[in-house]
Amino acid sequence: MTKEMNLEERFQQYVDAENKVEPKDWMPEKYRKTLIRQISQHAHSEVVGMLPEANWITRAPSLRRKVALLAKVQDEAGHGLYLYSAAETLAADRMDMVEDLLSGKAKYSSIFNYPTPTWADIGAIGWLVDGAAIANQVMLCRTSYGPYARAMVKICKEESFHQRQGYEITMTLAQGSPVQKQMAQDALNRWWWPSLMMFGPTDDASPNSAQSMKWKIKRKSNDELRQEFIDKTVPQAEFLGLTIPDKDLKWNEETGHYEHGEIDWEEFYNVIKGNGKCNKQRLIARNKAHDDGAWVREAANAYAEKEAERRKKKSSAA
Amino acid sequence: MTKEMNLEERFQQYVDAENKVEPKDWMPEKYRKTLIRQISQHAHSEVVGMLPEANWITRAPSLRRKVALLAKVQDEAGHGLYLYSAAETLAADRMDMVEDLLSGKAKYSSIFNYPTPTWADIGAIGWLVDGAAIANQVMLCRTSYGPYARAMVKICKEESFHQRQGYEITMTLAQGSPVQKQMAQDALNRWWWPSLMMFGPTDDASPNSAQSMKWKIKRKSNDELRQEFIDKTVPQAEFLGLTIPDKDLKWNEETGHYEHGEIDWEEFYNVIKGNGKCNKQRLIARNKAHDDGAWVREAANAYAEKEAERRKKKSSAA
Amino acid sequence: MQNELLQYTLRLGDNALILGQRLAEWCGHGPILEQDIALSNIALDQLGQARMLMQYAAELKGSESTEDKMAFFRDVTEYNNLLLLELENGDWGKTIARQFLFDTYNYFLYTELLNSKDDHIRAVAQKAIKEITYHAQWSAEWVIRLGDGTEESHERIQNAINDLWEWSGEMFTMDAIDEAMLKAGIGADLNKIKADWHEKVSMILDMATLEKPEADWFQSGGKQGEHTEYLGFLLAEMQHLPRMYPEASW
Amino acid sequence: MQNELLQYTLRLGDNALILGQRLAEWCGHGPILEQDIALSNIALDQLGQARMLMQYAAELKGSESTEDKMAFFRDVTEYNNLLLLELENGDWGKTIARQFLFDTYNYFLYTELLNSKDDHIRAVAQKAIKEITYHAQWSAEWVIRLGDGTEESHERIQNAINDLWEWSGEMFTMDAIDEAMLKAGIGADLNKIKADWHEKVSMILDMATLEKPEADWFQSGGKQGEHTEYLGFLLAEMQHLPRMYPEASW
Repeated sequence: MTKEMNLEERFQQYVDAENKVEPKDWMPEKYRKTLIRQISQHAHSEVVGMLPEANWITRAPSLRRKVALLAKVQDEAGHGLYLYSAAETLAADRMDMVEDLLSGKAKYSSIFNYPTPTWADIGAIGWLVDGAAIANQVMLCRTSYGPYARAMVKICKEESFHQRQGYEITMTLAQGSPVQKQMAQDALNRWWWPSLMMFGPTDDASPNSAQSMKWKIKRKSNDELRQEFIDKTVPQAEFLGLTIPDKDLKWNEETGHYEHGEIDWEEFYNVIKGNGKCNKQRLIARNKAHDDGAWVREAANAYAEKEAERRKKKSSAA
Repeated sequence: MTKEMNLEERFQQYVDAENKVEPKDWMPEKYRKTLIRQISQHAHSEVVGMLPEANWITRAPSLRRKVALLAKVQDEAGHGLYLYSAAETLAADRMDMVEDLLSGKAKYSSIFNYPTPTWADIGAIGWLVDGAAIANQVMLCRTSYGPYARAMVKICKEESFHQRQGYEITMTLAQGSPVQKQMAQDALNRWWWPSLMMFGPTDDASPNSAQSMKWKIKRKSNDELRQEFIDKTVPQAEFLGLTIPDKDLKWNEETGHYEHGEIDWEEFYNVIKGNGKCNKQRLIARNKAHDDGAWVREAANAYAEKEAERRKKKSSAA
Repeated sequence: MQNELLQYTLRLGDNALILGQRLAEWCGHGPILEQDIALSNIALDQLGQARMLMQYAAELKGSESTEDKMAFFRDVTEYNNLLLLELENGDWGKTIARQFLFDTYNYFLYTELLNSKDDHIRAVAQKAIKEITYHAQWSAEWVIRLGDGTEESHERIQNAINDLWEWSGEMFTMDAIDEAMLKAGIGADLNKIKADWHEKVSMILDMATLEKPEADWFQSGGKQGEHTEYLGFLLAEMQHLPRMYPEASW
Repeated sequence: MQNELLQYTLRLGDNALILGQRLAEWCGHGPILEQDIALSNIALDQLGQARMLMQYAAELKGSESTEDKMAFFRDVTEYNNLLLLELENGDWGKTIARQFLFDTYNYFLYTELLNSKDDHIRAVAQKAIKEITYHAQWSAEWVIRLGDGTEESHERIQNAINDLWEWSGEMFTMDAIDEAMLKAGIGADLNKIKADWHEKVSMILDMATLEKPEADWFQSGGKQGEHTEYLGFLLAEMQHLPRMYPEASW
């Protein structure tokens, strides 16, 4: 029994006892690797996730909506920052993580590869996409790694506010003119299935989620979370007089759950492979921002060094 | 009496007799220089003059207007081509002329340094700016230099069609809703004085126009042409129920002309000096088109050479 | 049937209108004056065809619709143009690559429509086929000129063809409306056209020393009103004036 | 007097709205995530001030006007923002240069407005002065960081300051409305502000190792509704939805 195994066992008991793992604690290398992958992917999703909603800030239909949407997208940038910092506590380097995103090596949540062609999509994203994200992330607030859990507590609070905003936009449209209601229905038609796909493949097809469950990084299975989301969201749609685009959707009295149709997993894997309408467009935009900003970052570093120089001289002269 | 003077005298008699000077005829170097400056400046004006009107092609308020405006701006590009070719018959090189425009060395008609912030400006430009241009250019159809005269005959025909289109747009607005009529009046307020400036400084302040008159490059003085334009245009405005923005405008029964207020020559020289709202914007746009197109021009030349190579090989092999 | 004919007509009209609008953006900004003029010509032809088709669509729709009501008062989800045509112009290479992929398609499509059983569509085809033939020739020549020009132009046109390839498949997608129109002898058989198109495109790409890309997936949805994020901005600009003063005549 | 107060309020409101709209275009596209957030903060402050001022303008106008009727249903010639603020963002240097020139002005302007005899304007000033003070500090720091950063950043920020200089003069132009508002103790004395502004700008440019440009002419007309060609495209995008469905509530 190598010392390594012994440590791993003690680590497992530590985690089983619902203790928080902190940056300077010992952790299995695979635990650290899994967390860096998950946290950086989550950070990338927040940053790329800004783009489909930022698409409507300049065209928001009222000043109130423009301010609320800009504030929301700014929050997402903030979430990205929290998460990159959390990953850095695991000795991940932010520039490397950003390079991996820009080169296409690192993944981000493929929901953001769908376009937002109408204002109603902003309502649908808040209501459905943030809704699914919250369902996925609430458990992360109790994840075993301390910095990630603390970041998630802040993020979840803001996400639920965003989610209410999205639902409120959809409600305003659904209770507005026939054209507005049609716009809301059309957005629901386009965002319903992709939101269900956000919970990932069915349990039987999710290889590494078992290990994450063991390490209490993940607390519930994909299908469980998805079912919770459906049960919560269908009544919300009915309340607005909107129809869920699933002919197999049926309330099951005994199970106390909605039965739903089969997810088109071919589309799911196709978008993950890079074939969504906006995969290329998103990375082009992030690469352009990065490249156009290179001279700014270099200037900021150069200036900081000069300032440090000047301070050293001043203090040594004093 | 040098041979040179003798030739110049015979040239003057030739021109006085209303004969056309052709590319291969002898001509005084100053005559050639004056013509190259004037024709290239005219060509540059046509090309830069595309931009203020092209500004509205994508926002034209009906498909008919969009097609008409696009066709008009395309005509102006064609005028530019005619004129560059006419200048080339005087051994001017097109690339040099274009470089001079792009570097700011060569001038173009400063009326195009005014912005077109509203659709009514498109009416005003057709009606007033093309109107003033025609008044200036009609005589050029009888200018002594053959290629320039022939180019101008074609250009004047198209310009008068453009002018009618512009007036018709203004009429539609003037006879439309109160908002549309106000839009037309507002455009008239902004374009009236700059159009009068298109005729150039008053006669007493126009140094080189005397020589041009002698060489029958120019047939009437600036003030004569301006007065003709005012006498023709004021009734057109009144017919539309629009007010000319000149409190000193008064019909003089004896002279049979309209008296008009003093032109703000400070603004005239200020815009010529480069201080109009769009001077920089216009040159930036033309330079961008030129720079972005460099690789295209290089490719076209490279391909043409390869084709010539292939044809030579084929013919020598035959 | 009337509604399918209206949708089919709008698809043809929206292709011409949206492409005409994109090409018109080049006016005054072309790489060489001669090509500024040439591209404006193609834009004028497309807009001319768009007007005829929008007039017919307005007729089919009735309720005093007009060509301008069709063009200026439909929202993103009611537009039916191919996604390929609403994409941004990019550089001259991207614009030429799109022209080539679409013009070649349009040539085979309108050749079929010459025999359409619908008088209006046939008339439009008869009027437009000469223009469309010239467009296909012009863009093929430019693809060859850029492909076999300089190293830089070869790279740019190859990248452009590669980037646009995933957007070309939609041209050949037959949906219920296409099937109905084909059955009625009004519309064209896009599968037949697909074969002709691939043959012509391969030939030209060879002459241009360019590779023909492979794609395992093609984007679609434009014909059914499901668009990219680009169309909304194009319409906001194009429709602004009539939307501001809907009662005004221009 | 009521009309002059309405115009004066709209000038302040349009400055905040148009600048807020331009800054919001950066959201998701900034050079570094931290600055994406910082610039969004400044945009949010500007838009917040715009809402208060548009609400007051709507009150002054009466006839059930609202902040959104003000913002989404005025055309180019009815907008009164400084031309400096409707210009395109350009690169980060151009955006920072504009912020610096305007924030410094806005700081001195709103410091004066703290003593405005109009309750609403004074209230807006009291609410905004903290934000505006921070903006002026933030942009001055960035001008120094870029001026004294690398050779490239020095050149870019110098070019940006040079290009924008001719557009800065309008900030200090007093017309009949400014005079009336000054006389009434409601508006600010732009000549006094001009002196303070030049002093502060010279100081910061020195610290940034940058030259202060000379200009023999300054552009103007925005305050009087005579705009550049940029504002029309900005409004077409910003106003599209409400113009499409004017009766709808959002």
